[in-house]
Amino acid sequence: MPQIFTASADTRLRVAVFLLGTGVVGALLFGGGYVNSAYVTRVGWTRHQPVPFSHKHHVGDDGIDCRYCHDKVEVSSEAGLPSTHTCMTCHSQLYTGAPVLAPVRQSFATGEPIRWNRVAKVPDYVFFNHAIHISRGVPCVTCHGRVDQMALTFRAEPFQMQWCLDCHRNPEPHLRPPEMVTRMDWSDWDPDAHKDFGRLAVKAYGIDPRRLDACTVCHR
Amino acid sequence: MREPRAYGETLQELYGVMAEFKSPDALKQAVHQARMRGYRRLDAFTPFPVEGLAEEIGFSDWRVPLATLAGGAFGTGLGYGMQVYTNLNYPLNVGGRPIVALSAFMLITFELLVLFAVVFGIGAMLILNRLPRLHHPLFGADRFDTASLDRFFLVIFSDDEKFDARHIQNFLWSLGPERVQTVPSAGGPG
Amino acid sequence: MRSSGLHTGDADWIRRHLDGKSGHSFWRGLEELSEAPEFKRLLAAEFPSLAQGPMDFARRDVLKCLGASLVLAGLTGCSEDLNYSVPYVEAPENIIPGRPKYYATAVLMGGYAQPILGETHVGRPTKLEGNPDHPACLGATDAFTQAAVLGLYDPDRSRSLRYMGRPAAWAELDAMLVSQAARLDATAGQGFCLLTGATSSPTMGRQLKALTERWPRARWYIHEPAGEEGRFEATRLAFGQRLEQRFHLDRAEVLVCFDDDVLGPGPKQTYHARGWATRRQAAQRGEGGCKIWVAEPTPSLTGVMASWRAIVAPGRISALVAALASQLGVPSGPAHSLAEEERRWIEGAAVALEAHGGRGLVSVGHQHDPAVQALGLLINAKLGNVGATLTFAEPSLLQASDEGATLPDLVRRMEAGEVSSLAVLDCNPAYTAPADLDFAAAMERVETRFHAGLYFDETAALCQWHAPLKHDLETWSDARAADGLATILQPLIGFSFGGRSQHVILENCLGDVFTEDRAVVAETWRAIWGEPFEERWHSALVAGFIPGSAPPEVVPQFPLESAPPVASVSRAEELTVVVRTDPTVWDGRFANIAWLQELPKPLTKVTWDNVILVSPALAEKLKIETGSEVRLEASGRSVTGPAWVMPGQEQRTVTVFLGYGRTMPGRVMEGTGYDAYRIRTSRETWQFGGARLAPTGKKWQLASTQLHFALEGRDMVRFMPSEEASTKRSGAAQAKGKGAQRETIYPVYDYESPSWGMSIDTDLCIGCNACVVACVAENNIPMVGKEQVAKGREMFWLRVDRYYEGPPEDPRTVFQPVPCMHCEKAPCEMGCPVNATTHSPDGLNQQVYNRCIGTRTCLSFCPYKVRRFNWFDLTGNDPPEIQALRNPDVTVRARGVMEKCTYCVQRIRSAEIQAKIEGRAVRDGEIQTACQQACPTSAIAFGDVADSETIVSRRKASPRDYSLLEEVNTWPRTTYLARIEDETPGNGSKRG
Amino acid sequence: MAQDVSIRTASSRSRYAEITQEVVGIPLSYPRWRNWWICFGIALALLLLFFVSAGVLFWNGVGVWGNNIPVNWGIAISNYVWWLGIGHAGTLISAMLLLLNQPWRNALNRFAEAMTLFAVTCAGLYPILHLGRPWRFYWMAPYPNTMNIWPQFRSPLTWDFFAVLTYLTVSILFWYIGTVPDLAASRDRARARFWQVFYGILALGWRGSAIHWARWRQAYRLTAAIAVPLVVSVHSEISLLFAAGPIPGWNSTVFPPYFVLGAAFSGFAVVSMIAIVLRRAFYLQNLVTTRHLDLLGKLLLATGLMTAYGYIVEIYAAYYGGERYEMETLWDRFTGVYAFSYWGAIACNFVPLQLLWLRGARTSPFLLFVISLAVAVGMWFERYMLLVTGLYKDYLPSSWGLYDVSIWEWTLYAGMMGVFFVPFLLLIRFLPMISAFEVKETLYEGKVQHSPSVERTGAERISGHA
Repeated sequence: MPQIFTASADTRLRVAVFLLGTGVVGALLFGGGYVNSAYVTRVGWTRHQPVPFSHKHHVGDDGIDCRYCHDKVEVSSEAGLPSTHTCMTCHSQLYTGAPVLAPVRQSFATGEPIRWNRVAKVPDYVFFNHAIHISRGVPCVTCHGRVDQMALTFRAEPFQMQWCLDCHRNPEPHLRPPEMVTRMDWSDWDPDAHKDFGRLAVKAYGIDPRRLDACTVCHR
Repeated sequence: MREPRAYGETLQELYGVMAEFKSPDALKQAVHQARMRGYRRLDAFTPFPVEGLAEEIGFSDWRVPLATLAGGAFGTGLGYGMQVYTNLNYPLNVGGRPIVALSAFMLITFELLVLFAVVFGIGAMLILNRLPRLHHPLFGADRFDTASLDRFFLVIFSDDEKFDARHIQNFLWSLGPERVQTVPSAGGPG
Repeated sequence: MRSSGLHTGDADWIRRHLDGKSGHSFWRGLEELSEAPEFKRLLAAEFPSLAQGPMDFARRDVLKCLGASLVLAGLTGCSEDLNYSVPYVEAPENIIPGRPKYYATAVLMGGYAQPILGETHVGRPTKLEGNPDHPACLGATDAFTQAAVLGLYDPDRSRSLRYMGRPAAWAELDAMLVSQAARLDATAGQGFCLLTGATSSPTMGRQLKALTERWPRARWYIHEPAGEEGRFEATRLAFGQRLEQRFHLDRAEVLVCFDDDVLGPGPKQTYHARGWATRRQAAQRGEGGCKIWVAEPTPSLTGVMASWRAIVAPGRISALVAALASQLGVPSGPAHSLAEEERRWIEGAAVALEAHGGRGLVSVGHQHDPAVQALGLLINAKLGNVGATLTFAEPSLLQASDEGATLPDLVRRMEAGEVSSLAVLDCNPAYTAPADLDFAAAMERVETRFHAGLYFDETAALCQWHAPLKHDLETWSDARAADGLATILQPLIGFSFGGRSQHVILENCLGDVFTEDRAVVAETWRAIWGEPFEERWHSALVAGFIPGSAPPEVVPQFPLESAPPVASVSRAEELTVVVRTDPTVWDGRFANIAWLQELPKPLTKVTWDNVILVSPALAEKLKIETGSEVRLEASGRSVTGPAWVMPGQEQRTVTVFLGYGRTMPGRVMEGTGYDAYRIRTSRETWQFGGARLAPTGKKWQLASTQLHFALEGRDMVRFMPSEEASTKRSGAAQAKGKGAQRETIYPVYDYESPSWGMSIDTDLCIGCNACVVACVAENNIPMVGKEQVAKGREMFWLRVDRYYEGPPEDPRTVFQPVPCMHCEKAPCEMGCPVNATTHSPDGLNQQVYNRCIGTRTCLSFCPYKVRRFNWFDLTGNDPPEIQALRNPDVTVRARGVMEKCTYCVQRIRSAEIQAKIEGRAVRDGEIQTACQQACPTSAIAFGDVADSETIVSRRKASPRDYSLLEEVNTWPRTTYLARIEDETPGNGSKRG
Repeated sequence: MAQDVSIRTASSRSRYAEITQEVVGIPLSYPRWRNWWICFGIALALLLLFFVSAGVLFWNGVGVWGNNIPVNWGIAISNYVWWLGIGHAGTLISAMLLLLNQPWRNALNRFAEAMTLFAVTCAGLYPILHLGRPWRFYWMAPYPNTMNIWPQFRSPLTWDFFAVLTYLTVSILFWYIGTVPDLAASRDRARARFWQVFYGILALGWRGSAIHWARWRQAYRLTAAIAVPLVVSVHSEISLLFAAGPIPGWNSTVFPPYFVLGAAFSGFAVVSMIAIVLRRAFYLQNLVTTRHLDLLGKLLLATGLMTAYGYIVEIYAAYYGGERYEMETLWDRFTGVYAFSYWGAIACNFVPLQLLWLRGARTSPFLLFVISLAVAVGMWFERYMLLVTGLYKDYLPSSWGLYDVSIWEWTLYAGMMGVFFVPFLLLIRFLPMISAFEVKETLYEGKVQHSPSVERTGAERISGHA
């Protein structure tokens, strides 16, 4: 009786099985990588803005403190975006004719607010409070990155739950002197040298990591 | 036990010599005889499992049961380990139950034990049997399709050190088969 | 998961706006339309509710709020569709995005001010709390006040001025009013009539005085369908003086109520409940007694709390009062024969009252013959209660231009054609007028008909002119609270839905069209205070009331020795009908407020309908059951509605409730209940005999949130004799007792302080529902509608269970508020496969909506069934107004997730954060749950149970403390205090 | 036609061949086209109904069902238990009886196992369908994720998730390797190229080598040995879905065995029904003999009586425990709103069952079929009763409420029948539905006296039809 399958059939079958296997594994790996990719987390992606505002210029070069514009950050859950009025305090004097600032002047004139595209945002079921983080000495740079080096602002960290938890479970290394929270460059801060600071800060503030990863700390 | 290489250098090269029998008992008898004659590289083919036949051929292999055991052990470890790990990884107070709740974890541990035991066991069976194997010299052999119907075959492989096609054919004829034939390595056309 | 409503809401809002459309059309999205006025007018005629008047409010202001709220939206996280944020153009001084601001003001109820503290988020009021500094409420509220904020945002509210039903410009109205004013000046106001609801506003008083002085022949009428005019009649009868009676329940150790629901719903409920609770708590401590004696035909909240409730026909009240009077030596004409039960009750009450001279109080329902009420006053005088538990003062409510100025008189004059111009202000006679007055027909005879109100309602439909009124929370005004103290109302909202305030409308009628409400109100008080004005004005706004502004107390003389003899009217054969205001929609003014429509009535637990109460005996006789449609006839008029078999109802008494069956279009009120006004006459407003009841054979589908009322002999609600209750048990002993009940094979988690818990005192709960609405308002709880409620899918996180015990003719009724128990051994947590509900280190049973996949195992395993499930998408289609109302600190739940009471965790966390920033621990009482804060009787205590010094811990140490379903061993953190059984002398049966 | 010839010669040759022809001949030259298409058409219609119902459900939310509070689980869950219970019989028959060396099982095990596969599939679909957010069902699986949060392994639902998954996998493997030799037979009988390749690939190149047989037998028996405790564990865990809660009427230690026995009971009933139908449809009287029916009847009776015992123990336990809520729930089952389901269960499960004491009833296909049908219905009632009476009246009278099954729940249930029958029909159409080689084995070992084919054999009949 003749063979049903040619001699090569087995090879083909094996190849097929192999490809299938690799396909599945590959898909899993890809999925895993995808959710952590910058494409999803938006880390490092700048967004188009009505005014090409440069933190690099304002913070890095001019050395304006974050709180000059984000003035509610110490008292409110919201850092707050500066009002057009705030912009105009300087720009009624500086670059008064600059075309890039036209939207600001127009907003000031018409009362139409400027519509900024959001860079840093967490999902709506997450309740983040700036005031408490600032008062405990979690520096701006921890979440927002080196904005003083960002010509156009982009998200510096993946705002994922695990990323939040890392800090909430082990706050010590992330704490800094509260009066210096707006400082951008901490390269001179040697974690080992400042071990005690973190430990003492946690003790002084009565920060209890065991309570910090309870669900309702962020989800309400 | 390994079978000879399926594909020889030349078409003429033999895979083995095959005898066809009408009943399982005749086949058993034949196998017995062949073993007595000192043939070691042989195998029998039947439409259904025949008690003791494999033993006649000299089969004693406990790797499948061992694989099953291994699978069970693996599953147990994986199941329990996973549950302990995840609960320590994010310890949550669930209804005042302990973080590592031994009794509660047992059920999933058992399920995974079963799962992996079975998967390993059957996996081992297929691998050791070199399955799947779609193309095989025997499939080319005449009337071999009845091996799944009602005929019982004995094959002495060409890589038996005492292999001599002519002698073997004579010997096999002496066992009162329906017919005897040589099986070429490359099988039939196609 | 969807963002807290305001974000999405404001999202479309601002998006539309920034598409370059004009500001005033946000709310309804008219921006698709050409700006051409005639086109607008045309379209508005098609959809009147869409119409907007000319620019109602400064666009800039709105943008401020908007911008800010979007910033807030953004950083508390926002939904995917809101991907941008909009800052202020010019940041206002005092608004901090992300932090609520509180303003002291008041909302009005039956003319009285309900003092509140309004929580606003960047210009959007989201929650009303009682004003903690106000003596009348001490921070508590009733259900109506809690729901008032929804009234503000009601999408069905009238937003546009209309002439002949079509949108018009304010200028047109102004022109009309000015010319009319001129005409009236000529005739000294001949033929001009003004009709308003009851009001206690000093400003209103001043304006009306001005009006009557300028136009002596104009007349001002008051029509308050649910007003308690009878009480004033009584005082006039007793002392020839129209006086306000003020009950001081905090001093009344014995309270004898003759068909008078002092604790029941109404403008003074909070005030009375507060007082009673103070007394009751003192009694719990063993300081004096607190007993209530009630004789009433139909169950009331006061009756539920009574130590001894006698069920008597309405007609018997007069006889009983007379009997009590003679018992106490007050001459009261011929004695009436009493039934045995009645006699025992009277004797018991008499003994108790005499024993507590000056510490007792006798009150007679306002719906009874003034003579009878007067007799009640005499009894109080005799017992020396006057000046102690009962005081008198000049009425807070203004009085119409003269005695005869009642609605019937107005209608008569209208029919006689004596009224040429009628202005109806915040009053809806077309719906609420007694059935014997054909108001609609009378209106035909009036040339100029002008109506101003919150809605384009039944009356508006009869008028040529309709002007939208501002809501109490949008306007400047003033009013007096239950204790007479005046409050200045200020706008909570940073923008306006359009319309004008009553005061402005009045000024307009007087021909001044360029005024605005703040000025009018300020003028009043400047006149009263003189200079320096601004300081007092400011402090008054901050405090939320004006100290010492209450009308002076009056110590009346008692001219008459005995009240005029009162005949007991009781027709043996036919039924007596008693008319009651509805406990949730009142006289109908709240009919379009979903929170109140879906709110279960305290005693029937019915939602979305009013019912006709019949006694079990009568039901049996007429072969009717709960839900059968019945036809009630009296003096040629009839109403048809669903019967409700009411345990504890007097056999031959039938109770109907006002406020339903409205004909005005309103998407909430549509097709609910029957209209009881149609059987009410101007002579017998509150009760009348000679009624006949017959089943029509039809059935009504009623949606009740509680299908089983019997305690079934289970011990959910426990009772404890007063002597046991008062025995002090040491906290330690208590704890040991607990340990004994608490058995577990698991290692016990020890919860460090703070660790939250709640204690609910069933002995104080009067079932008023304030907590339930407060919970709804605080936690963005969606309403589901009648059908879903009938299916058992209501969403209330907190429910007030109501149980009966004993014979249906005369059962004992008990209330039990049931929130989540936050069990330490929670079965629900064990059941959840995805860790969506777990226990927090501070003892909360946490529900994480965004983790929940909706297996509903938690609910199956919950012995208390306090969890609620989003069967559909209940929030997605809410109009922008409703989204703007939402609390931004609470997630709006999506379809298919479980939700439940969180102990208001958002309040806990923000308080903790505040305390941390200030570097201190959270103080006891600093965190109040919404239900606790609203409760007028302080029945709910919340706090740190790990600290034995907190109020809640001390409550839990009481011998009355018990856990619901102890035997299930779930270790609840919400525990209850048993109700105290008073031993009532002369009454065989013990009563809670 | 060629294959007729081959069959004729085969059948004239030996009994072995005959058996193979009878079994393999069915998929190779299908005898019952019209009937099959009718059944398949109906099944497809039902399947469509399933997709419609599921669509409506996903579009609107669980609210389209009658579920409410307190009865927040409806027949979705009781059907889940019911289907899974049915599934267990397949495994039990083939695995347990194999271990017990009951060769007569060989005529039944193949389609019994197939039945298991699809019943379990139906069961597995229900928990997902009933979720509030079904698109998130995978959160039940432990996988590394950016939320750093895992499933909750103390929950009976998580146990079920793993149990059903394992059970499905094991059943598939067990069924498949049990089928391979017959697939090889089909391959060798097939003449059309397509079918040769089709069966060829499925058969994995099985050649019947003695060595292969030896290893195959090791694996097969081991799997069987493990499958039996698996069945027990799976349905015990299902029972814990109820018993783990503190709800009166659920929280009972008798539940696990009670559920397992009930499962076997309903399962055997369904197996008998299928057996009877198939032997009638394909003239397999001499493979599925009256003796098989007799034995199935006995099994049914036995498991039925054990289930009945469970009922009694439940009553006893409630009263012995004397816990008031338990007793009230029990009493409510007898007399309450849903008493119909309790008495329905009793009536359908145990009354007709008593007929099985008589051999006549056991061997009469018609009677056995009717009784089995009754049992299947009765067990549905039982699941429904256990679920609803537990929920609708628990502790607090204030939260009591009734539950009415909505139309969409019924349509979904009907649709599930489609989900079950479509693949099942395809299977009996295209794969050997009886384990021919095992029948031959037993024939050879002479363990079972095979009914000598009277007049014409099934094979000849079949060929006659082809």
